[in-house]
Amino acid sequence: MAKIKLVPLREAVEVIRDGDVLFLGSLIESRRPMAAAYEIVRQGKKGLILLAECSLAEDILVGYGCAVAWRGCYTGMANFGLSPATLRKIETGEFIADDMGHIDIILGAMAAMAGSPFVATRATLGSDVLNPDYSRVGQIRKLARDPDMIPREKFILFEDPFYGEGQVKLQPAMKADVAIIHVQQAGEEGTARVEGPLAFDHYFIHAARRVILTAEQVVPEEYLRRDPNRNQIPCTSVDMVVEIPWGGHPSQVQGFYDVDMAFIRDYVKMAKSESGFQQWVDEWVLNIESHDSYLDKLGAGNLERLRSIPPYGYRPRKTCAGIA
Amino acid sequence: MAKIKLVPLREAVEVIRDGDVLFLGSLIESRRPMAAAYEIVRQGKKGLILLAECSLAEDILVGYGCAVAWRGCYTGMANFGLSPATLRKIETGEFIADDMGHIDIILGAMAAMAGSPFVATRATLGSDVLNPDYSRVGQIRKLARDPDMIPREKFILFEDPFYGEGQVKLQPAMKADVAIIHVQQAGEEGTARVEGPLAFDHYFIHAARRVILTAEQVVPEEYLRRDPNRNQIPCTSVDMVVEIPWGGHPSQVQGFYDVDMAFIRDYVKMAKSESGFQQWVDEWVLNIESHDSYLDKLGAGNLERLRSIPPYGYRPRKTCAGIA
Amino acid sequence: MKKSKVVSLTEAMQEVHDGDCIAMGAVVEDRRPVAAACELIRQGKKNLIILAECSLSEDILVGGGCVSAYRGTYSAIGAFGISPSTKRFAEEGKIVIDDIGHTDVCLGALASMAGAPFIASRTTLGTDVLNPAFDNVAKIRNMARNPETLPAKKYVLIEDPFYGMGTVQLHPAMKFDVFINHVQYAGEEGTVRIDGSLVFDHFAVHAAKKVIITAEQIVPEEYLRRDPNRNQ
Amino acid sequence: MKKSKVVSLTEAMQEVHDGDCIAMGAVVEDRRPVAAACELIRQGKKNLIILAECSLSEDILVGGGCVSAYRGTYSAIGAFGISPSTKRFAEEGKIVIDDIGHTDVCLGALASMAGAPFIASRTTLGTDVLNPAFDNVAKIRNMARNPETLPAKKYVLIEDPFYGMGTVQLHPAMKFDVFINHVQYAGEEGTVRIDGSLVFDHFAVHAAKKVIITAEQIVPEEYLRRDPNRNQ
Repeated sequence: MAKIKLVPLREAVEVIRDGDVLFLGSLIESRRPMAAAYEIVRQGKKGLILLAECSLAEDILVGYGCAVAWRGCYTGMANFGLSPATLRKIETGEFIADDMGHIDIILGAMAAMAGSPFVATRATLGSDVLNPDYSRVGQIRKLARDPDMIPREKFILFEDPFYGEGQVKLQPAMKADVAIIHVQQAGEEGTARVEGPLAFDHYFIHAARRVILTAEQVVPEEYLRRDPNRNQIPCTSVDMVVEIPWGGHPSQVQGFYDVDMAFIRDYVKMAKSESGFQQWVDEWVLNIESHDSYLDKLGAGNLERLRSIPPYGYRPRKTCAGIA
Repeated sequence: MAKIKLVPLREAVEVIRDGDVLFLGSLIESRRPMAAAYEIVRQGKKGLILLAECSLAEDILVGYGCAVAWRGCYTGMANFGLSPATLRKIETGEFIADDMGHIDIILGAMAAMAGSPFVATRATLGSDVLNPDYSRVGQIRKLARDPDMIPREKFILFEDPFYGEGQVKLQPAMKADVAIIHVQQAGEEGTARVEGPLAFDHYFIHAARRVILTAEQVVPEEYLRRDPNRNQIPCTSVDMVVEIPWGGHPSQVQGFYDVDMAFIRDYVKMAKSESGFQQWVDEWVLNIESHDSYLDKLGAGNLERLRSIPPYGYRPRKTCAGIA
Repeated sequence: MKKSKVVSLTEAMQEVHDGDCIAMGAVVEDRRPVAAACELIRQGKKNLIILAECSLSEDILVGGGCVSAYRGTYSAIGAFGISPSTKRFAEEGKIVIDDIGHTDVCLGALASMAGAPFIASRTTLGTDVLNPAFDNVAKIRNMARNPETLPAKKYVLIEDPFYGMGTVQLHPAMKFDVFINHVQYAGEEGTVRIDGSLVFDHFAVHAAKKVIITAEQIVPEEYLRRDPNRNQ
Repeated sequence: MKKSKVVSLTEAMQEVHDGDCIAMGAVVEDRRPVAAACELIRQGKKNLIILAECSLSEDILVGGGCVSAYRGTYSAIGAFGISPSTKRFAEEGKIVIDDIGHTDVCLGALASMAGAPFIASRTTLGTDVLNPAFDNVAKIRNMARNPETLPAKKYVLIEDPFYGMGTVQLHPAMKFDVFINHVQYAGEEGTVRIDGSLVFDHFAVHAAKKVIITAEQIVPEEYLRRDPNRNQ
């Protein structure tokens, strides 16, 4: 029987437990679950271990002290520079970073999706990813609520028995307690339609014990199922669906709205210092009563200026005469 | 309650009575109800009065003697030249032509759609359309099964009482006993989706007592009604729906197939003489057992070479390397 | 050459002159050019003659004191009842009203689109639309900046010469100085894509001297033209 | 520079060499490259090694005498029963068969797509897939034109060093010399739009040295690229 999975944001975020391994969907400043990240801050989660990248959404969790560690490969915010809070907290030793190769994340998620404990690769051989001095797996494993979500070894070298590739690296599966993915459209049972790059989302939904979707629009399941070739997330892998328009702001959500450049620039400037971050998080997260208040503070007119137009799916900054 | 209007072609064409005023949908060699025209020939209809134009589909009815008269404004087949059988039969006096302005057809159909007996215009003033020597309305009225489908006068001149336009022409409504329209998709209750030019079809469906749709595909009504802005023909105006793939061949049906140039060229050549026409009609209409036999005779491979491709909706004759 | 027709709302409404005969697109509380109505009030327009209907966006104009007359067929706002300002102004004698039939509007716009000065029907025969006591056309015509936008007579009765329908009414074409239409998508050259009911908009755009489109989004013309069957 | 990759079916099938390891796209009787299979028979290919499955299009190849071995997981044609030629040839000892699990095919193609030589799982542990008596990999490897396309071993068992899953099986990547895939739409540069189930095609196209697409329609690349989320 069909199961309606719609819940309010608060309820969805409440399933995250301190010490969970958490994956936040998509990349950098595209389709990020920002409203969910704000709610994690408001609920004061602690001890989270982040996966994959430490960019816009993750940096806020790091800055507020919700996250203690991270396993992944990117701590930047594209042309806005390095993730400011992450940089600070790594430097002060408050935050543990276990660097992996980009391909390791993908292979790890793929293995987890396939139910494999590991997969073999030669991709990072010869790089510092294999330097035992930089491995933090043992440390992070101890911080995890469920240590078995973190592999016992960062990698193992092994002789390829099948194709004579010589020494290969066994890359362990990358598992998450909770994955939160922000999508354009989700059905009430969890089928989702993503527009634009999928990033690793279609792997991580199968690599996480619990999957929460936050969606710009909740649309009838039946509508999405009419055209299955446009859907990427099957309802069978989804536990909760939260409808939250502009829930990806200030990131871009293709077909809905563009990056809020000014907002991110302001965040990056503020988050460079502890006091600046605190001021920012007070203003934009803690003292915000509801998502409606967040949107009102941004202003409906300002939001409309971010609205995507067809056929681009984004907001052209320079275009034919008259399109402002 | 929903009424299923699907019937076989034979049954649909049987509702046409000798002496009926008949409108065949769309224009020249685009989306013509060719299979229906062939069936009219096979059923040996007599005394039909044609409306609007006398092109590809109509010329066959004229050539075989199904039609005795025509009221409209175009007797050509675009770059294939004048409609060959029509030309012959007008010259021999076997076929009566009542020439109107192009705008008169549109205004006449529009008035009929609106339930108006006439509409005013200055569009053909000063042209030979008003020459009483060329009016055949009286004659045609006598030929019609129901004389009241043909106006008592071709036009009336009248002083505009509203806007001071001076003398205007009262253009009578153009009514049909039966309209047959070939469309891309129709639902089982008669809602239809036309792609490409509508020509006058959206007027004439309201100007005819009986409307027959022949459709490339019968699709679920429910599917068409999900997106009403793409539909042009409401089921409430439709009496019968016939599914007949390639039912517009050799004309073009946008999104399905292109004009069969060779076929039309051959028809035009043959139909220039009475004996040639008879030979053609024997080969392609009378001695054809079924629509399947017609398609088999054309050959599946040949038909595929006419198939439209996206995004054009037609078959580009010259295009990027490799598209044959 | 391709020309961008995109302007600000202020600029667009400056094209409306005091005393113009205007109509507003769509119907009742669906796809109405309300922002345009508000801008007309801000610009202090006077003596506008409203054609077709007097519903949500028109009633705001009436209440704003921009309107001196109305020729049309409907002066309510759906489930919300009679258009309140219109009712008040009518009762106080501040606007002149010339009631016509719903069909008069449709047929009038249809005729206008076709360039026909009038079209015949029997639909309002026997109704008070034909009552000379209620005929305010001449009065309104005198108020118009361009009197020739309005017909010299409300209607004419003649015998149908073609189909023996007996006495028919000649409905004059309904013309507009300005037609303001609110749509979902417009290209920078003015191609429009409407979602949902068209109402009379596809007739009315051909019945006006000036057509002003207000759009939710301006999108590339080229995008709209890729799929002409979706445009109107 | 953009390059049109459109060729005739004859030309395309000339790229398949005797002794190649090939796989055919989609599954069972859905979207199968049957015209390609018929052309391979006409060209008299010999000793092909079929990977993945031996269903409708593969069975025709087997019956046509083009196939000497098969490594895969399914040799039937849905509701039509066991693939008839494959059954006959297997019983007569004319083809060598190496049975693997369904998951072996999926995981093998996934590993191959990722450039990984193998991937671990426990899914076929305890089945006859691991029975050395049925292991024909070495035999088939010797028949291949490119033996290195096939793994040196069918599988290896080791202890999971990361998550304490105990003994796991290492599944070798599944590689193809040629992958032939039939699709609804292809652009002239090879972008493909599939409607309906993808099966493993989106893995397999990255697992083959050569990929040949047969398409119902060739459409402009530019058209497909307008809507990348519909392409695979």
